[in-house]
Amino acid sequence: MTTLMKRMGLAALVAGAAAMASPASAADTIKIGSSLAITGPASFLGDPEAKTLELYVKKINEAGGVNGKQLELVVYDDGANANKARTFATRLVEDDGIVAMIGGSSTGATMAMIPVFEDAGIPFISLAGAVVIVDPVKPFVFKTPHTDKMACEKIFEDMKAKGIAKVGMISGTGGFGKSMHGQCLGVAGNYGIEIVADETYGPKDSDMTPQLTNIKSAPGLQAVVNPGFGQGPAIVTRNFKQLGFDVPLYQSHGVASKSFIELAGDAAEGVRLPASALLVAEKLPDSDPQKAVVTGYKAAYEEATGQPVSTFGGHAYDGLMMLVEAMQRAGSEDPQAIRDELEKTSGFMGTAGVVNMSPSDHLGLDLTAFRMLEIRDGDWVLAD
Amino acid sequence: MRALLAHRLAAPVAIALIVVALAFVLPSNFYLRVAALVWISALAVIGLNLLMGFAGQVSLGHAGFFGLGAYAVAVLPAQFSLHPLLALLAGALVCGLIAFVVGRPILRLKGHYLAVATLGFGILIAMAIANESWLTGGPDGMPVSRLTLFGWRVRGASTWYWITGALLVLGAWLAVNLVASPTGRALRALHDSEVAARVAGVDVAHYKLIVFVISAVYASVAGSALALVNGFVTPDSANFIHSIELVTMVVLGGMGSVFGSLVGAAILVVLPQVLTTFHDYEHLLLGLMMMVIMIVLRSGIVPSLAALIRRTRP
Amino acid sequence: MSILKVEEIGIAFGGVKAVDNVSFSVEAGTVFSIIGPNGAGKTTLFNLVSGVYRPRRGRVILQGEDVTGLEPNRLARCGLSRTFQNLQVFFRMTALENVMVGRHLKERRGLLAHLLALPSTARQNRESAEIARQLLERVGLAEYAETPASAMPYGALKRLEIARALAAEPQVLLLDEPAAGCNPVETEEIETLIRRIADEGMTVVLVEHDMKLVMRISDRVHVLEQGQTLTEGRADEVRANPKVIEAYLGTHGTREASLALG
Amino acid sequence: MPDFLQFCVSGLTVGAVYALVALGFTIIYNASDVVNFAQGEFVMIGGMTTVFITAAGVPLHFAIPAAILAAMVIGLLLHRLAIEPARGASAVTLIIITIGASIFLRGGAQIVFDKQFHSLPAFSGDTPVMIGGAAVLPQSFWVLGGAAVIVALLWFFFNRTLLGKAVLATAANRLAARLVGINTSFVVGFSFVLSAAIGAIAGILVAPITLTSYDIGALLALKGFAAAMLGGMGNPLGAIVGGLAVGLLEALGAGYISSTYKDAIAFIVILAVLFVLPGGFFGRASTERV
Repeated sequence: MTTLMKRMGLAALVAGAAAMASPASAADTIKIGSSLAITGPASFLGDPEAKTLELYVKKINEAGGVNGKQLELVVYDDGANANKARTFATRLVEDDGIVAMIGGSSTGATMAMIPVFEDAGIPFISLAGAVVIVDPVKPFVFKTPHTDKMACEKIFEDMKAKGIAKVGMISGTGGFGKSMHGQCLGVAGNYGIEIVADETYGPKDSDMTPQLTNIKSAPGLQAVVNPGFGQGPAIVTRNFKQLGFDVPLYQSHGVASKSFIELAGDAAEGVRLPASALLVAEKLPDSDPQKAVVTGYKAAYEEATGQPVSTFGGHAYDGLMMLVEAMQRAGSEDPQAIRDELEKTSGFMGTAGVVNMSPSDHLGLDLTAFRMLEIRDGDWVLAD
Repeated sequence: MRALLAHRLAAPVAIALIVVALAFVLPSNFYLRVAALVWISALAVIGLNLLMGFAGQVSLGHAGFFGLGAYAVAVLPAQFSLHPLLALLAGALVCGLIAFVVGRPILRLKGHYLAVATLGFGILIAMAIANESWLTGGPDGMPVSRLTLFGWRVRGASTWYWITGALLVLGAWLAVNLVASPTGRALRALHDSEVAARVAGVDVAHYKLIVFVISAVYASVAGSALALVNGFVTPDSANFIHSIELVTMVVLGGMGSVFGSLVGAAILVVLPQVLTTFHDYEHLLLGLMMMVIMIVLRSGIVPSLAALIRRTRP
Repeated sequence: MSILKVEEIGIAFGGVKAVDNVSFSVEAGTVFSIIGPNGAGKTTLFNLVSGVYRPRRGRVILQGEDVTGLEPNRLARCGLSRTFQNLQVFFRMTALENVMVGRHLKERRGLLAHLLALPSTARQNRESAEIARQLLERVGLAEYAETPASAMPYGALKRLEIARALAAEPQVLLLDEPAAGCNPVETEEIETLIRRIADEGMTVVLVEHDMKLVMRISDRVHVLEQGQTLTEGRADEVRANPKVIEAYLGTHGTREASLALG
Repeated sequence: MPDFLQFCVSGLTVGAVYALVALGFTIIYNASDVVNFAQGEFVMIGGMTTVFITAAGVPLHFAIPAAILAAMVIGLLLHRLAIEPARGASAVTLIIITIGASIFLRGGAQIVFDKQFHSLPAFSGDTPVMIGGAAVLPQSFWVLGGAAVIVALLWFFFNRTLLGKAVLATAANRLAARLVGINTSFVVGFSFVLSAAIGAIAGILVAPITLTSYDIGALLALKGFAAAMLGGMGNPLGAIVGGLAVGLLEALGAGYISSTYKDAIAFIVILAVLFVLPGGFFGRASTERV
């Protein structure tokens, strides 16, 4: 009864909003919303995410759509500003009448939008990193990227295997770096890692040699970790080489795009990082079950945009595909039904790894989804 | 008609009428939310306009006070289980005190030097908010507990529309009262000629400080309101870009015009929503419109249009 | 009894002594003029007396109290007010509001009452406006009451400054070239005004270039040259002093001075 | 000691860029009283245009002059289309126009170029030179040397050429300059072109070290403005000292006190300096003329 009324109300709302906004759209399309950091400090996340969504919605529609209906994508640019994101979330729910939401490039924007979708009962697949998005679990909120905590664990696991114990950290003070910094401090002890130097840099800083100079003089230093995204890690990597460190440098999954290697240049040689298989698509053995998905996405994205693939766009791909499969399984576009099916996602093969959702896990990835990569000769290779 | 427009209460009455009238026109919660954001920004802009437009003192750091107000209603209830309303008042008090303490040395500076000093001060606050994660949740922000009044949970776009609208009308009313009072005359006097104001007996440093404190309290209350509406705060509310936005709203709408504050806020809040249809060209158009408005209506929209009307219809 | 006394006052800007060791004393209820060629330091002396500049040496004594280096707003409390050679009008306010600002020290100031527009504030505003209106009438500007100062003619602004200064009900009024740039009719109006002010018992200290005006209304005249006192005396004494005629009045001035005497 | 040297090299390199931005602020401010917040956009245009022209296959030594020229044209357009039509408007109005211009230029750059970060190859390789234990990139010498050459050329221009003297005269007294026959509108336009060129050169020199993207301008404008005020607005020497001081403060602050609050340290020092010297290092204390 209540769902029926909700549905009717929603249908009325969709119809009303659609009539007001664009006369072309009708009830035979499925509206999917998105608010991404297409510009601003996190645009290197939002830009490929938006391009991926647009590309694949087009592909899906050309292939006949979902449940016999065409998808309609509504994308807004929140510039990673939480207040703007919140407004767009309201607009998507109230005016655009979407049935599901993908995006929120940054954790701050995602957290600000969550109440809107929880209140409206619309499934929300976030593309942001921090673990707080799905921990504790919220009924309508899901996310596709690996958490920063998993990245820390993967890095420390690799260090432990190499007998590294004394580690210096240099973290960005943006949301990503700050959050991962905290997670890494939290789990370091589990791997017998001691943080012997702890420095930070601002999101727009252009020189990190002072911080790295301090790290270099930390006694017994065996490795350096750099949680952060954007141009910061590229500059850290260059400064790292400039100062002539003789220990390994670990980056995070926040630099998992080809542009990092281009920006860091020679200095990127030997840098290790945890990332999804997407970056080494061609190098995967044919037996790898993920190979088909990642090579397919990579080829499609690079052909359509002319830009090298990044894992960030991959997260948007995973979110969209999971959503489409959930709608197909549900056989309807009812938000509640989509949510229920999303939660039942099992064995989904995405660019980030195999996803197995459950009522207590709205991420569904485990550590095996991460591969440890190393940069050699200007390209990613599997480290193990 | 002209006498009506010149009346002291013209601006708050007009604002009140707009708030009431729009409530019947706006078609959905989204529009109500955008309107509430306009009311909140306009409140902060009225405060800043008292400082900039009436007293002639620039502040490029007002988002700092806005952010402190926002974080007051986030942090105080979370850490000390203070009621959000008390937290709002505490935030306003703290902002007033901080403004009082830093205002004295800062306001001795003039013009661009004052601008850079307030800029630095605002950046210090923004940095503290972004970096002290143990208290503020860091760059990713923190949730704000829902406002409860006498057991009733305040929620829903239309409720917030009315609450923020009422706050704005109150703010506008207080502002026009102040402007028309002996204090307001002293402020406007020191804007035009500090030395003449001093000769007339105006303690210029004291009055600059008073208006700085008042404008800080306006910003703080507006920040608290935004945090309560959103149920979530991030350091964006305190950063430099937001300070610049507030100043731009003051100048676009018109320095020294209370009603202009609403117009300036409305333009910068609504325009990005309209421009979303232009996707990649959004920022290009925003910058272009700012330039064109300022070139054509160089005293700000409201004062320039008012002058135009006076000239054409004597 | 001397109401204003200046003792050995001096200031220098970048090594140049703008005012050096100047002393004078003004009797209550008189008109005291300071004259001298351009750049003699007249306005600087005014700025020192009115607290706009802080003197490097010397003292200013107002009604028996040492007020040297006090801020202008403190001096205003002590009963000193002034006008400016370069207009310092509040251009964004109406003529009436300009004069109301002059009432500042006489107004009740409670911030809360002002914010809430309590009846006391409304009463205060009415009272100040009433007095300001009378003052505007007195200086002949009643018609401009609601006009923004930016739209008023130059001569009117000069008188507006006087009205604003009078609003503070000072004991000592410093007028810095009140007739500069005014036409003969306006000058005469200002002269009448100054006379009436002095007749009411207010002390007027005047800096003025119009010799006719100075000679006609001054009780005493103090002559400055290059920052230093040249002489001081009654108007007729000063006019007759050959040093003054030579150093300041010059050939051109002699004719003016004699014309002024009639 | 090597640490200290390393911090100083870092601070001076970044500071040289702040100094050049501050110099651009100063030149325009002196000629027109306009505080041009689009100054940072010139730095961006210089770097990004060079990146995209070289990416199109043009050799660096052709790309650089072309990028500088592009910035100069945009500087001229900014003056002719946005500043000149608003002549006589209040200082605040003009500032908002330049802020609008910076948003416009940034919005244009994200369409003309892209939203990615880019780098230029270092002019003389990436192998650090060791000086007293500090590792210095050859590009740092380019930045510092480039800044020094610009300053020397500007000194020559202002003191030895007729046009330079006309600019100085306009800065000193616009009305008087107009009365002696100087076309002040041309001088103001010229100051925009000159500032644009300086900004663009800074953007090109530093791109191999700090990378560049469409939105680096706002931060540079902020730091450059603070540097100009620290030195004393309107004083070219002050701009350079202020810029280098802000750069050094950030680097030494990050090295010795707290990397998290290094920007805060720079601003605290600026505030402290202004409380003691309300006109910055070289600003004249203004006496009221009444």
